[in-house]
Amino acid sequence: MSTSRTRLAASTAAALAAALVLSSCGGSKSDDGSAAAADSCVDTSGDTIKLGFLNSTSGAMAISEQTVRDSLLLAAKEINADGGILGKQIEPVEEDGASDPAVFAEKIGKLLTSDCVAAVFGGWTSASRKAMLPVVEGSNGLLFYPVQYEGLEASENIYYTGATTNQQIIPAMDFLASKGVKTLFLAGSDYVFPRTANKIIKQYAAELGIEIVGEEYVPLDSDDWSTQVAKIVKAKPDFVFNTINGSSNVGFIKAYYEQGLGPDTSPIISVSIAEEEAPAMGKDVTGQFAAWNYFQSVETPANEAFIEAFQAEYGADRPTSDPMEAAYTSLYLYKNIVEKAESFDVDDVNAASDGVSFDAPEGTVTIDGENHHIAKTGLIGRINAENQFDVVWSSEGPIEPDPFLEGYDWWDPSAE
Amino acid sequence: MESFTTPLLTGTSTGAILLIAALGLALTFGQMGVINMAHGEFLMAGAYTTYLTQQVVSSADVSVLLAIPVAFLVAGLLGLALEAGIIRWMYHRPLDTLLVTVGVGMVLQQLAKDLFGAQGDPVREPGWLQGNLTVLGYHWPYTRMFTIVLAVVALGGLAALLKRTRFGRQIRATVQNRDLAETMGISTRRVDRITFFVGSGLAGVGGVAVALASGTNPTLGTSYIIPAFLVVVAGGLGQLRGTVLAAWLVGVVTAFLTDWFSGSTAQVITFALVVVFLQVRPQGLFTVRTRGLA
Amino acid sequence: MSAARRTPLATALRGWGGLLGIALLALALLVVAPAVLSDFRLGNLGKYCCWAIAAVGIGLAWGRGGMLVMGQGVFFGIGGYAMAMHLKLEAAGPGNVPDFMQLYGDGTMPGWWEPFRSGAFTLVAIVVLPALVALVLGYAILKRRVRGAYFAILNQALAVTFATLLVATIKQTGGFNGLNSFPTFFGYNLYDPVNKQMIYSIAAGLLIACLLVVWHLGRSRFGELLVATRDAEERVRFLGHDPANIKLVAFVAAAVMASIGGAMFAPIAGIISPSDVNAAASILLIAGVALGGRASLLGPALGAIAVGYGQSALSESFPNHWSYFQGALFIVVILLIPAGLASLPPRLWAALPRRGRTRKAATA
Amino acid sequence: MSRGRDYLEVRGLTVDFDGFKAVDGVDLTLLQGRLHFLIGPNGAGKTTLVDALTGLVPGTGLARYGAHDLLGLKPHRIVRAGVGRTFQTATVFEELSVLQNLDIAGGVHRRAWQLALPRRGVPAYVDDALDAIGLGDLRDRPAGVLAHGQKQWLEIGMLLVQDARVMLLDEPVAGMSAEEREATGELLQRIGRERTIVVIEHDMEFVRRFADTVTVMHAGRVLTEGTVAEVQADERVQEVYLGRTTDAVGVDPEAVAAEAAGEGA
Repeated sequence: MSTSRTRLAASTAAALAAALVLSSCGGSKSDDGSAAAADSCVDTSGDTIKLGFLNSTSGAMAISEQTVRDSLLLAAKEINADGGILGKQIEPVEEDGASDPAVFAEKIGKLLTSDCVAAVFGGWTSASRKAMLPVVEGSNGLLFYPVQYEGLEASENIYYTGATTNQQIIPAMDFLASKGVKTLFLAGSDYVFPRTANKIIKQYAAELGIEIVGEEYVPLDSDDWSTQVAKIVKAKPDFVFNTINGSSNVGFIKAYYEQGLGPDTSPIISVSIAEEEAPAMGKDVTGQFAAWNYFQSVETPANEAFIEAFQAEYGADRPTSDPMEAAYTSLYLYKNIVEKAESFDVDDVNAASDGVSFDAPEGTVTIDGENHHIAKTGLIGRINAENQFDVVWSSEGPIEPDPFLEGYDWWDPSAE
Repeated sequence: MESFTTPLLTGTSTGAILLIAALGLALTFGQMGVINMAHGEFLMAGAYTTYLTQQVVSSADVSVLLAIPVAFLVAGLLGLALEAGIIRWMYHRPLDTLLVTVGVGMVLQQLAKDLFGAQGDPVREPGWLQGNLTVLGYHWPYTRMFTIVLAVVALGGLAALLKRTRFGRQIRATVQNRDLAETMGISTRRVDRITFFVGSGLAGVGGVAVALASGTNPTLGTSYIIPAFLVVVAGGLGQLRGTVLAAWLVGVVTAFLTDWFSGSTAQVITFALVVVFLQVRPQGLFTVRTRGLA
Repeated sequence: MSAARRTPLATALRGWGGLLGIALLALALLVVAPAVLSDFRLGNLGKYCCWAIAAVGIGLAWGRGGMLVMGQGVFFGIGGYAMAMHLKLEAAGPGNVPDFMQLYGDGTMPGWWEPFRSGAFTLVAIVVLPALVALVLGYAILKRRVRGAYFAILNQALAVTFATLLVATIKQTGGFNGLNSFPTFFGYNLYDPVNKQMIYSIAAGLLIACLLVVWHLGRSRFGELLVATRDAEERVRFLGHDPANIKLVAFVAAAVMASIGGAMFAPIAGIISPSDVNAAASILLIAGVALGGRASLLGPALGAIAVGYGQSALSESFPNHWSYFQGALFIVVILLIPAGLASLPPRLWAALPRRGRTRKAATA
Repeated sequence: MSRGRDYLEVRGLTVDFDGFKAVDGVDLTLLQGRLHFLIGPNGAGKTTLVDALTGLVPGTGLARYGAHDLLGLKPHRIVRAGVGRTFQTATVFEELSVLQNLDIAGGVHRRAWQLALPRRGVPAYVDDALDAIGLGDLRDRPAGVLAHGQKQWLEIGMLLVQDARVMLLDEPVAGMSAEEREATGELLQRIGRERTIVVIEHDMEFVRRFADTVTVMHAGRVLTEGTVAEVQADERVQEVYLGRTTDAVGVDPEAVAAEAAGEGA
């Protein structure tokens, strides 16, 4: 009897294997890699339109991404109060990316194919965007991504409303050159954005005649910077270019001041410390610099209105920062494109997007229909005693986005 | 010379924090066989206690000193609650304790996020710790030297407790033979509780050192727990000497590797070194009992 | 002596019962689910199946072998990255290098990527690579009689180290972003719903296959020996077996299953990154196994599916509280029902007052 | 295999625990076909001697069995060489049935790959062992429910299945009733004809009834060796158990207590 049982197991396994082979044969092999996307399921018949807000409200990134969610909800509320998009009220569908790229990929799939939203707004880390990219392309959806990033990307299905490298990194370098900086030290977290940014910085520095006197990375979650800062002390650079991410900054700033450095010896220029982060450094960081496209201190009527509305909604102590402003702007840009296209259809939106502009808090921004980035002004701010940024330098007007740095002849992507 | 002194000194102060974290573990794990994965979160609790003390007592000069006993108490009480609420039901299931405390750690971490935000909060160092001492070309911050002092005090206190006090003798008796200790009139339940209190409290003290070195954040425990366990494992059980040496070595070796290569590479190589070390010297890693093979 | 006569029958039934359970699961996953679930939900279920495959291995190593494998993310990652590398190279086309190497590096490809152009090599590597790593590592650790907590800690340290290594090797592995954007899977267009369903079926089928393997091992002498090693390792030594070898086999088997799970995860999730393979991901796998019942046949798989589903569903309704749920799950399950949910039905069954049984016993 | 050809030879066996010599230069020759008893007061080194012979603690000297020096082998190799042991507290696999316990001990009869196969039927060597230990009726019971004495028998049965030519038994009758002791003794005599059996024992009654040879150990050394009568007559033995009658040689309070408990049960 036991023999027959084993045979049965064997035959079950064989049957399963056969089923697997059959199911594989059931797959359809298409000739090329072009997207065989399902037809859009977006419902535009009613008087509301569904939009997906996909930000991490849990996990390590929640603190940053929640501020973006807040701005998006504010923008949606304002637009709805003003009559909606093409007369339709925005119906936000909120999802949590849980600070995990795989979850972002899963959730944007849900938003686009299951909830049938017309567009998705969100993402923060490059990892989350890279994870969403194939999904949004595969289902021919739309994603508005509101954070400065490392560039070298342009998807038909993504609009990038944060800065690309030639709108943040390169202006920062121009600013350093204008200050007569001769030596520069690079400190970053060990991941894609700092590595890519530093690759650009090194090539542009060679062009500008700035000498790179050191380049150090620590793992993303590491707080201990003492060894690396000792190298900065030894190198005595004119400036430190800081591409460190998130809470690692606290350990870095701490070690930097403790080992006797300061804005009068080797000042820091950061690309990830904004209004939100500056007071959380544990040290008085007055006099240090940051490169962004928006500061709370920017003086435009639109910014005044934005800050007032935001603080009325969420509290007078809440600062506004660049990614928040970029997210807020992204929803208005979407409204403007849709109203120009008079359609929510992705292909119609893409056809209409070139040249659409919006009077954003940071100033007027305009979409480049070619690469789906927006023209932005580069700003350098200096931290004051109130942890606000005094704008000390600005690019000459908005900079056209150039994610692949094609307009910069010193750029050699294949060089180290 | 600088290329030698810098990693040596930074490594020593990193090793000091590691040592305080590992001392508590050596006590709860080494003496009681309980693997408390929430130990890292007790460290985090100590760090936040430092932050909160500073909110109440605004003078950083005083508040940090005040934070040391308070952090010891807070983390110790957390440990006591953990022991009384969960662990005491599970002494016969050490591996399961590990998992339960992983769960406790997750809850504590999320709690810290909800209470204090995920971003982390700054801790100012007292005026008397501002500045640095230049040793052979390295500007050694006083805060970093302070962690070493703290480690030495914690070590000395623990050693004195174990070797000189009646309670220390009770702990050792309980560890060596629980049944016999009980027949000798020692309340092993009480010994367990106090051991856990002290071990967890030490994590709180470690938290003060961490807060001074890099501020607070809800996940800071996770970056210390594994290295601290590796220190206890490599140091050998029930051996304070081994723990001290292992903590210092892990700190210094990591610092040198970081100096030569990068932080990430250093982590990888340090782990490999510990595994290789265990191949060469697995002593203390296993006990073989005879007569009743249970 | 009715007990003596009845027990072999019960044992036989248990054997059949296991098979029946697997058959029911196969029916649910391969027939019912594709019929009733939307493409999106089916894709999610496919992801859970990948975790379940790894969980089945954990059930073997931990539930039956007593080795708390807290670093299975490493093997999940080996399989996942091996598959992802192949898919990246497939997307790049013959002679080309993956896009991210051009973006982040100097456009040259490390030599060890080259063999993964071959689909056959990749499939072999998905099985052989984790087996080799587990063999070397397991041999080093287990032969030194490192066990219990030490084993668990070293395993978790390994997962931490592995993730650190991945994050730090941006030009070789994509770093923190991991590998993503796979348009095709062995020539099949991954955007086509038909092909998505096919890949789901393969993952579900592999899960069933792994369950059959564990079912078989559970009935084999090896299965008995493994459980015996868990309960009394030294005693097994005095039966003339080296417990390290027995555990090594289970460890390697678990590693291979985790790798297979990872290999299917990459095309289904569309991404594999360090956060899918680090210590936290490894612990999530353990959570599923603990919930379902570590030593039971179907428990680990069902538990992993449940945890995966719970994470999706709960994070939809209570975004901030998933961590609490996960933590509470560990505490409640391990403390109160250490044998997992699988142990509840038999216990309830036993608790029920049943007249029939008593009468039978009385007449026996 | 003819009687008396097989033997275990121990020469100068020493076990050193950080300077404390638990076993100190022991010489023994253990012949097949006899029941050897190892007696001595607590701490005499009896169990440590067995531990050393079975690879549980490291020892120096020589322990030759057939072509092997046991001291250089790992525990499972020693078992494979034909030397098996039991422990003071019976260690059977409580969740497995009696039959499974016996079967699991049959590793020596199988190649490694055969482990991957499920059991089919009952192998002859398991059946034989089951008969020998008289637990045939309980073969499908979980070993956990067995009485203390039955567990000891099961352990002896497992040694039979694993084909142990040398059996080292650590107090196999402790806690047994008089009838059980008798049955155990007879069992040992039966299976001992073709094997080398060494029993560590405190119960002198049992020793007198069944021992062919008695070795008395004291403080890690062999005090004397011989028949029961010879040993009892030895003055040094009486000295070791000072203050007790020869009748009570080797009976220590712990064993008395255990005995009382066993008989009371």
